Amino acid sequence: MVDTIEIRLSGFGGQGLIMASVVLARAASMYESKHVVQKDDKYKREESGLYVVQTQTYGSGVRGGASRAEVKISKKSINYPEITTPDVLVLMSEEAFQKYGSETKPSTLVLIDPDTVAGRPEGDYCEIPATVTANELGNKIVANMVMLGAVTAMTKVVHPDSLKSAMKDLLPSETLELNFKALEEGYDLGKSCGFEIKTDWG
Amino acid sequence: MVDTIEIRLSGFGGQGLIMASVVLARAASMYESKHVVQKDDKYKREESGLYVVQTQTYGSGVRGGASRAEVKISKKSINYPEITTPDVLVLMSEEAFQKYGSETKPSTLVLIDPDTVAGRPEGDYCEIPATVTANELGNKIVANMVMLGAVTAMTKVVHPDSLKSAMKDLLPSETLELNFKALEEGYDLGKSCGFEIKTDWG
Amino acid sequence: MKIINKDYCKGCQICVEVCPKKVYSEGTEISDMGYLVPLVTNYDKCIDHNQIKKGKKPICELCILSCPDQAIIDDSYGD
Amino acid sequence: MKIINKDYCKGCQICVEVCPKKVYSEGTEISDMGYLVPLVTNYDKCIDHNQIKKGKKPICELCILSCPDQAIIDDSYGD
Amino acid sequence: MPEEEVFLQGNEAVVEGALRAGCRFYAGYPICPSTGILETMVMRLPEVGGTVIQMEDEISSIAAVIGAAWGGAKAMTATSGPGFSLMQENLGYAVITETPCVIVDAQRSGPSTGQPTLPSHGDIMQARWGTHGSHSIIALAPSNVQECYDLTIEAFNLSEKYRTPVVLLSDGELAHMRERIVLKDLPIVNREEFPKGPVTFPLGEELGGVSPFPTFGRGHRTHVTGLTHTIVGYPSESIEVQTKLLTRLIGKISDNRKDICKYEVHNPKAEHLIVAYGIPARSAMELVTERADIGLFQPLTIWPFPSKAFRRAAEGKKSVLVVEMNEGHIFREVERHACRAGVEEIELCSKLGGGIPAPEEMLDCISAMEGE
Amino acid sequence: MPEEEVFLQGNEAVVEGALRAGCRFYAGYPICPSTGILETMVMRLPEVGGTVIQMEDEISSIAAVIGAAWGGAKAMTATSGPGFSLMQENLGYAVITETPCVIVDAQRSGPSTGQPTLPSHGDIMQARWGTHGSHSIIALAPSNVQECYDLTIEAFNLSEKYRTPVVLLSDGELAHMRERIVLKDLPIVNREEFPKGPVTFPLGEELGGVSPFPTFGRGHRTHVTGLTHTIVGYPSESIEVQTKLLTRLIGKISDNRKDICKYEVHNPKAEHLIVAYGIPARSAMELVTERADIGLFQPLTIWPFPSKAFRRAAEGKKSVLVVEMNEGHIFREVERHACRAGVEEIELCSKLGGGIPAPEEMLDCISAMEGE
Amino acid sequence: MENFQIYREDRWPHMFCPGCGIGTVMSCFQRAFLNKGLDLDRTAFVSGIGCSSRLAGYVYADSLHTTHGRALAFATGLKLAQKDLEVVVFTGDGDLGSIGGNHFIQACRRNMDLFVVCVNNNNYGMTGGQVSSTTWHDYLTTTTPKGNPEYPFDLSRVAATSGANYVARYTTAHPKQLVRVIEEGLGKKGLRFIEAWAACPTYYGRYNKMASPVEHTRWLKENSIHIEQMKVDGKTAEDDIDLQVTGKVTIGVLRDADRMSYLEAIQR
Amino acid sequence: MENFQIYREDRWPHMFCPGCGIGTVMSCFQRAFLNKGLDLDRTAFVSGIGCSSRLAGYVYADSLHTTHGRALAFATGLKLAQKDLEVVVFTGDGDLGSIGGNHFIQACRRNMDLFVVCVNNNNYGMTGGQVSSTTWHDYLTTTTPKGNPEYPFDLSRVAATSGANYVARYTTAHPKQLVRVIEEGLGKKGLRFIEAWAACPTYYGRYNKMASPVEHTRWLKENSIHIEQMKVDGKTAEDDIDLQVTGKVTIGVLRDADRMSYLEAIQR
Ligand SMILES: Cc1ncc(C[n+]2csc(CCOP(=O)(O)OP(=O)(O)O)c2C)c(N)n1
Ligand SMILES: Cc1ncc(C[n+]2csc(CCOP(=O)(O)OP(=O)(O)O)c2C)c(N)n1
Ligand code: SF4
Ligand code: SF4
Ligand code: SF4
Ligand code: SF4
Ligand code: SF4
Ligand code: SF4
Ligand SMILES: [Mg+2]
Ligand SMILES: [Mg+2]
Repeated sequence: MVDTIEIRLSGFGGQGLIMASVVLARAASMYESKHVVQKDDKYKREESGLYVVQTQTYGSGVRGGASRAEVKISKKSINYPEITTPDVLVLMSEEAFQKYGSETKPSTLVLIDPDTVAGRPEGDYCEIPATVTANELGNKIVANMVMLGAVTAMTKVVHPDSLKSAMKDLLPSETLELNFKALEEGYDLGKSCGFEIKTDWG
Repeated sequence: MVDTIEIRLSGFGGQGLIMASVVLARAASMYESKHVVQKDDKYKREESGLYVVQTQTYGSGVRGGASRAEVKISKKSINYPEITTPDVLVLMSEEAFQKYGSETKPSTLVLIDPDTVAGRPEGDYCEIPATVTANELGNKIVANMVMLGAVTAMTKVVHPDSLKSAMKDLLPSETLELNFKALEEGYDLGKSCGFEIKTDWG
Repeated sequence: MKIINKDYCKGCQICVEVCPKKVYSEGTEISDMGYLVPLVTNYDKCIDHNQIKKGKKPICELCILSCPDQAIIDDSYGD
Repeated sequence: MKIINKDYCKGCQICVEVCPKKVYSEGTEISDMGYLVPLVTNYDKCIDHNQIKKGKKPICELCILSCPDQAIIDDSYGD
Repeated sequence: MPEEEVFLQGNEAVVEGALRAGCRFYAGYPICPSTGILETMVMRLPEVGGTVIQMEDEISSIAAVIGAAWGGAKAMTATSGPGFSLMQENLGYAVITETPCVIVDAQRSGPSTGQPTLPSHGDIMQARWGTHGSHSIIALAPSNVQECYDLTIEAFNLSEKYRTPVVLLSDGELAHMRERIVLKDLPIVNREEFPKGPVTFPLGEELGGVSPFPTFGRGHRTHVTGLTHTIVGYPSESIEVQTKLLTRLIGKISDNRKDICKYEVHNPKAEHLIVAYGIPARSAMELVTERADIGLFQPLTIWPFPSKAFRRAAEGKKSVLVVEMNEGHIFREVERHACRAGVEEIELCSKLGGGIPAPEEMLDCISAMEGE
Repeated sequence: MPEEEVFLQGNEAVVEGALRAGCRFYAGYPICPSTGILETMVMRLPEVGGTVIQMEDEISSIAAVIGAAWGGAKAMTATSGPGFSLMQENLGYAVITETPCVIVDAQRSGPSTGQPTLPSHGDIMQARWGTHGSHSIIALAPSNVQECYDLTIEAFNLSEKYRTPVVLLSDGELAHMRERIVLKDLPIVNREEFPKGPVTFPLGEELGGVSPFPTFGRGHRTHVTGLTHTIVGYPSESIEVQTKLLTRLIGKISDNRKDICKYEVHNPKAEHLIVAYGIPARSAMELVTERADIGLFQPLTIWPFPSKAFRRAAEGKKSVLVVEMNEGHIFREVERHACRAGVEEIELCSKLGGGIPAPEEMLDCISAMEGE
Repeated sequence: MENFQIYREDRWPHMFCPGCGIGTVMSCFQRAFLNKGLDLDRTAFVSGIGCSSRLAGYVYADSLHTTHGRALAFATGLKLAQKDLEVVVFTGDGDLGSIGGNHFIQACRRNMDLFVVCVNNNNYGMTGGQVSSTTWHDYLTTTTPKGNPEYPFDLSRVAATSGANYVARYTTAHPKQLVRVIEEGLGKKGLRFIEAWAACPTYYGRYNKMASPVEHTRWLKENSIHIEQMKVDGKTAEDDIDLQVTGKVTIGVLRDADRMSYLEAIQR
Repeated sequence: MENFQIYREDRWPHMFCPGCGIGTVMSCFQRAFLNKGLDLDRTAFVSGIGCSSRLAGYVYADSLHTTHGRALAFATGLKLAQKDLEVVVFTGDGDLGSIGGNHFIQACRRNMDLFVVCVNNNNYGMTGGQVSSTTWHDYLTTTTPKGNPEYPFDLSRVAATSGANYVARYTTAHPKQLVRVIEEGLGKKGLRFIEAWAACPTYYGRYNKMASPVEHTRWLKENSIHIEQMKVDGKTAEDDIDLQVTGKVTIGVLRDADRMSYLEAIQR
């Protein structure tokens, strides 16, 4: 049982990992029971909400290069915003694997898209064929949501309905159906993987 | 006997007072016996030279407005460069008189061009008809040198030959004769005035 | 009458130059500001003077428009 | 032969577009960088190929000049 | 306005703060990591009747903002390092003409082009001293997305109250970080209009050195100039006028420190005191919540530095550690005040290069200090 | 070159110093009171085979200077307050690209347009902190015409030795003041050329962080960029590379304080110590020559501040008085160092507005301090 | 007609040198402004830095005397914040054409609704007569003691090429024409650019053998040629890029277009 | 012919997006440079900031990647310090035509001996697709979500009006013509300006219905018209100030003059 969960999504630009992280963060932040806002007494309602910080790295100029997004979710107020070694690590490109593949701890849940990553980490990991699944659903663009579904299944960090609410806020409505489908497929893939992390709110 | 003499020339732009001050300063600095340079041991030769600082005020943009130039000459190294109450005050415009006429001490030698200044100071002063004299010599532009001659006669702060050397450095050669003439006329006017300041080198 | 304000005129002589009727002349006296202020010597030749006399609008005004110091006025305007 | 360097090509398909002889086709395989690299399918139609064959200088080169990634070379040049 | 809970990036929170504060004009030029403010403004400002223009550079952006302020608008621009450097001349113009406006500097890793996408706090001293000539300035530094919102409103309020440009010092991390915040219904200071008619009575003699604002187009017939000017606004070359003007301009900020300076103190009784602002203050909080012997002084107002409050907080401390994402900007202020307050150990924990100091790094600094 | 005795204005002395130091390129834009440097350069530089260009503004002036430096010339520009503000972005570029060049700021009374013809020292902190991002800089402040000459040569020498921009902080009084000086035959540091061939070995690993200079057009095939770059000059987005680069760039200045810092101490045993630079140091000298109980610490190198030397000079003093023609720029440095040196009374004697503090005013400050 | 209907007589005599052409531009502007019947309370004046930019401070109206070269940028913000205010910019060849060149062409490109009067005296008067972007080739200034190696801008053509709606040029030797084009321009939308060549006898005149205001004014007259006359002579406007082909500067209305102005575009 | 005769292959693949027109300009420039037989050791490359300005860093020669908008000013200093060095400037429409507009027109006015290649992709690629001074009227960018209210510069005409000796414009859909004018320009003195319209499919393309490199390149081809053709159609170059009359951008050699260059002038 952890009271803070740190999730890193990495791959290349165009895979929509930043969007996935925003969906997740927004879901956790806005749609999970009571909400909290940091660092202000009047607004501190610790009851049962979640604290969330979402960050990302940009490369300058170069499109299609490495892309990384991070979400930190906690029952406690989050101060230091960066992730050191993630609890969940999603790898969607070989470059990401080379860069972040070893920045793990024994308990880190590693999710790999087997079709876009050649290498494999030393410890345990779980293969989520996100790109292939997305392709089968009709557009590889939704691989990000497949991954997100898998992450949710394995961590229960948010309820899938929260994710869907967040998606409704963020994605063009005509793409929602496909994205929901991808999420669900991912959820199933994640469940079938066997690994999990238990948060104290999940 | 003073060991430092402070001279202020004031009038309006175009009268050449800055040039007069530069001629005087250059003469004192470069053509009076041994020379000294400030603040550097290797070059400190106190023997018998003079220290000189020349400063001036600029108005921004406006031409023909008030003009002021100052020369400080001393046997001692000059630190503070500004003049507070001058030992010699030359007034060549009414505006200058209004502005600086009262910034004197009892010993201040005040030289007034009677044709360009209407007012008169409370204490002693000496009228030097510089503009008229210059006009008579052929060009009112040399009124500045008439004044300079007068100042030199009354203070002996530099030898007239030093002034001439400086003028050779600074003025177009075709104007030298006229300027020398003006200087000499001024010298005579100054002598006839009766006032004087004795410097300990003069 | 064209009047030159001695407190404003800087003696540039542009009025003397531009007037097609030579209404102004160089002047002789130095003003308090130290400038040679022109004189209005031929006002009766002034085009606008004659216009106004005829009850018509001024049509020349070259001197007034050209004077850089707003120093020239014609006090018969607006009569 | 025109050769597309898979390490440089970013699959923009401009070569496919510009070649007047349709020497290139869209390609099928994704490179390591993740791009769809075109195939050289009609090299014998290539204008410059025929020029060089005739011992003449290349005159087309549209593909080489257009490729934004310096990914196309013709290894028969300079023979 | 009703409060609202939202999930935003720092850049977006700045925009929402600005809108609530009454900002109705924005001029800017794209530059990482501040670009999001421009791009969000372009969508949001017209919705409330405001005007946005992308200018040809940063010099003209701040110029347009100052122009708009004289046109009566609450106005703002945002930029990052290189653009902030270009704004310095006109920032000084805003100071001497007492033009209320807000400038956001989302700091990136410099000097020069540096690393456009990485955060740093290398512009802290520049915000205070970047323009030429003696002057004062107000600068605020948020440490989270909520403060991006809160302090933007505060920046507008202070700029109106003191008729002065206010700088908000955010950074590349805050700019893009997303957090959940409340769009609070905070008090808004509105511009006080100069009494009807031409500007005749002394400027700046009212309200402790701050005069009401003679908005253009309302018959005040004000002359505004970056030259030294008298109390009716005319240029002057008198030393006396300049001395008076500068004394008032500097005084209206420094004499009102008490009103202007916001800061937070945590674990006031701890023997070690960390001084940190912006993101590093968050890392420090991580320590402070765990260790009773470590306290935190977090200035939200960076300039003027809350010196009195800090001296109070520093008194009796065994050590003071300044944690900064630069080579020691606020450290210099802290050192002189801490020393005057009697503290003997005053050290800098500096993170150069676009990273964020982790709590562990701060601990290392404390250990190093203790080990000395 | 033979020595020569001449009677010059401060601006002219700067030009003569530059020529003797080997300056062969000058780009500038007119602005009071620095204009005389441009106007003198236009006459003098072509006589020695150099090139002068009046650019379209100050941004392009410093840019051209940096470009010329890469073309192999010793190069310089001069400006005053508003122009110096505009140069800040490219000043930072010179810092990160390690371009030797000299920038003269003949300070006038600001902020903004202020009083263009009056002197002040309002740009002291700007010289240090005016550009964005963490960095270091060297700045020198002459107090008389001889020093205008001497320190201009020193500025070129330091810029070549440390491959860094050096700022000469003159002012409106010095610019136009005439004094007799000696055009001394001082040692000149010439640029060390990078070994023949392409830039392959680490930049800046030689000579304590300073690498020889790979002049353009000589086959080095160097890539020079204002982006954070690796030791061979290629852009890098790595935090580690940035940390290393900044540590070296800042270190090459601050670690060489001993070599870089020039200062003078007068009446070292006096119980009161005045700290002054530029023109006020002359006023202070007036007191020092008359009163044995008053000493003077005059930094000729303003940045880096000669902190060690100052702490030595300050130890055991009853009081330290900083005299400045601004609101207290160097005062902040002095306060922290004097306090650390154990001095209890540290006060500022500030002259705002374009005047020069008279010796009597300094005495008043001392009396006020004693009276407290 | 009173002389001080739009100027601050309490600041008279003004700071300009004897015979300075800026003063003539002032007279002409006042006349046009009054003819047009505009309201001083609803007009704001913006300027940069330079002798000519000091003009704004003499108008008895709201005026913003800003930083060197940036007047158009300040004016843009002011106009956009108060869209029904008439905004007039006074500037000089140095302010507008040298340091401010970019704001100049961008404002023209945007066709920003501003009325711009540039006093072009072919040098920097304020700082003592240095070369400017409009100094004639081979002419003398304090920074071109051997003659200007550069060629001047034709500011009006730059404005036209950049997109300004209305562009006209005359000299202070053509005061009535100046009044006319100022009046005409004040009635239009978008960017209206009036280039007024003027004497700076103190510097440009003194260094180039026209030291007296009268000589300088004569030079202006003799060295200008009306655009219609050029057509008669068979020259096109392009010829005067470097004032070499005709040796004279073209005067007249050089562009009078009706492109959508910036305000129109954002208010569609 | 080898592809990497002037470029740093150790930095390949370069940073530009798939289908980015900058890459095509690179190819064309290399070809022209080699045709001309210039010496890399005696050529220096200067650029500002932007995707297109990154080009300088890929040339295996001395290169100065400077600050945003200032490339021409840096290049001016470099050229004057080493007068026999060939100095080539790479820049973008934002770098040159927006923030750098003043240095652009001044360098043209001076006819400074520089060879300038501007990659005009009609927007700011580097910062994510904002409006630039060359974005077409009513086109979409991240900062003109309702269409650009402003009108674009015709950079080449601005260069010509300002005084540049040689001015030519083509698009990346005209690679061979680009090679030809680059080669031609490299052989001349004074300021030579090559404007190369290029695709930025990632932003300008994506926002304006030409998201693929191929579509964007087609757009370039379809929206350009040769200056000779314009004459045939009876249009003058002036018509394309706002791309409204012709609806297309003029390509071809727009000016080929032989005015004294800056170096010639100061070395007289
Ligand atoms: C940033 C900056 N650079 C330089 C100056 C100095 N300066 C003041 S006015 C001026 C030139 C003005 O020329 P112009 O606009 O032609 O006006 P004029 O005086 O000729 O009427 C210059 C360079 C300044 N004030 N600010
Ligand atoms: C002073 C400054 N302002 C803004 C920026 C941010 N910036 C970097 S590149 C760029 C635009 C570049 O546009 P362009 O020259 O057209 O190049 P492109 O990326 O389109 O090729 C901007 C605004 C900067 N680096 N410096
Ligand atoms: S034009 Fe005006 S200022 Fe000039 S002389 Fe005539 S009245 Fe005097
Ligand atoms: S109105 Fe005309 S005619 Fe009359 S004085 Fe003036 S210029 Fe001469
Ligand atoms: S043009 Fe070049 S990069 Fe594009 S698909 Fe063809 S080979 Fe690949
Ligand atoms: S050279 Fe021409 S014909 Fe041959 S492949 Fe390339 S584009 Fe096609
Ligand atoms: S210096 Fe020239 S522009 Fe300035 S006021 Fe004098 S004449 Fe006019
Ligand atoms: S963002 Fe545009 S200009 Fe930049 S590399 Fe990508 S396609 Fe090219
Ligand atoms: Mg001018
Ligand atoms: Mg572009």
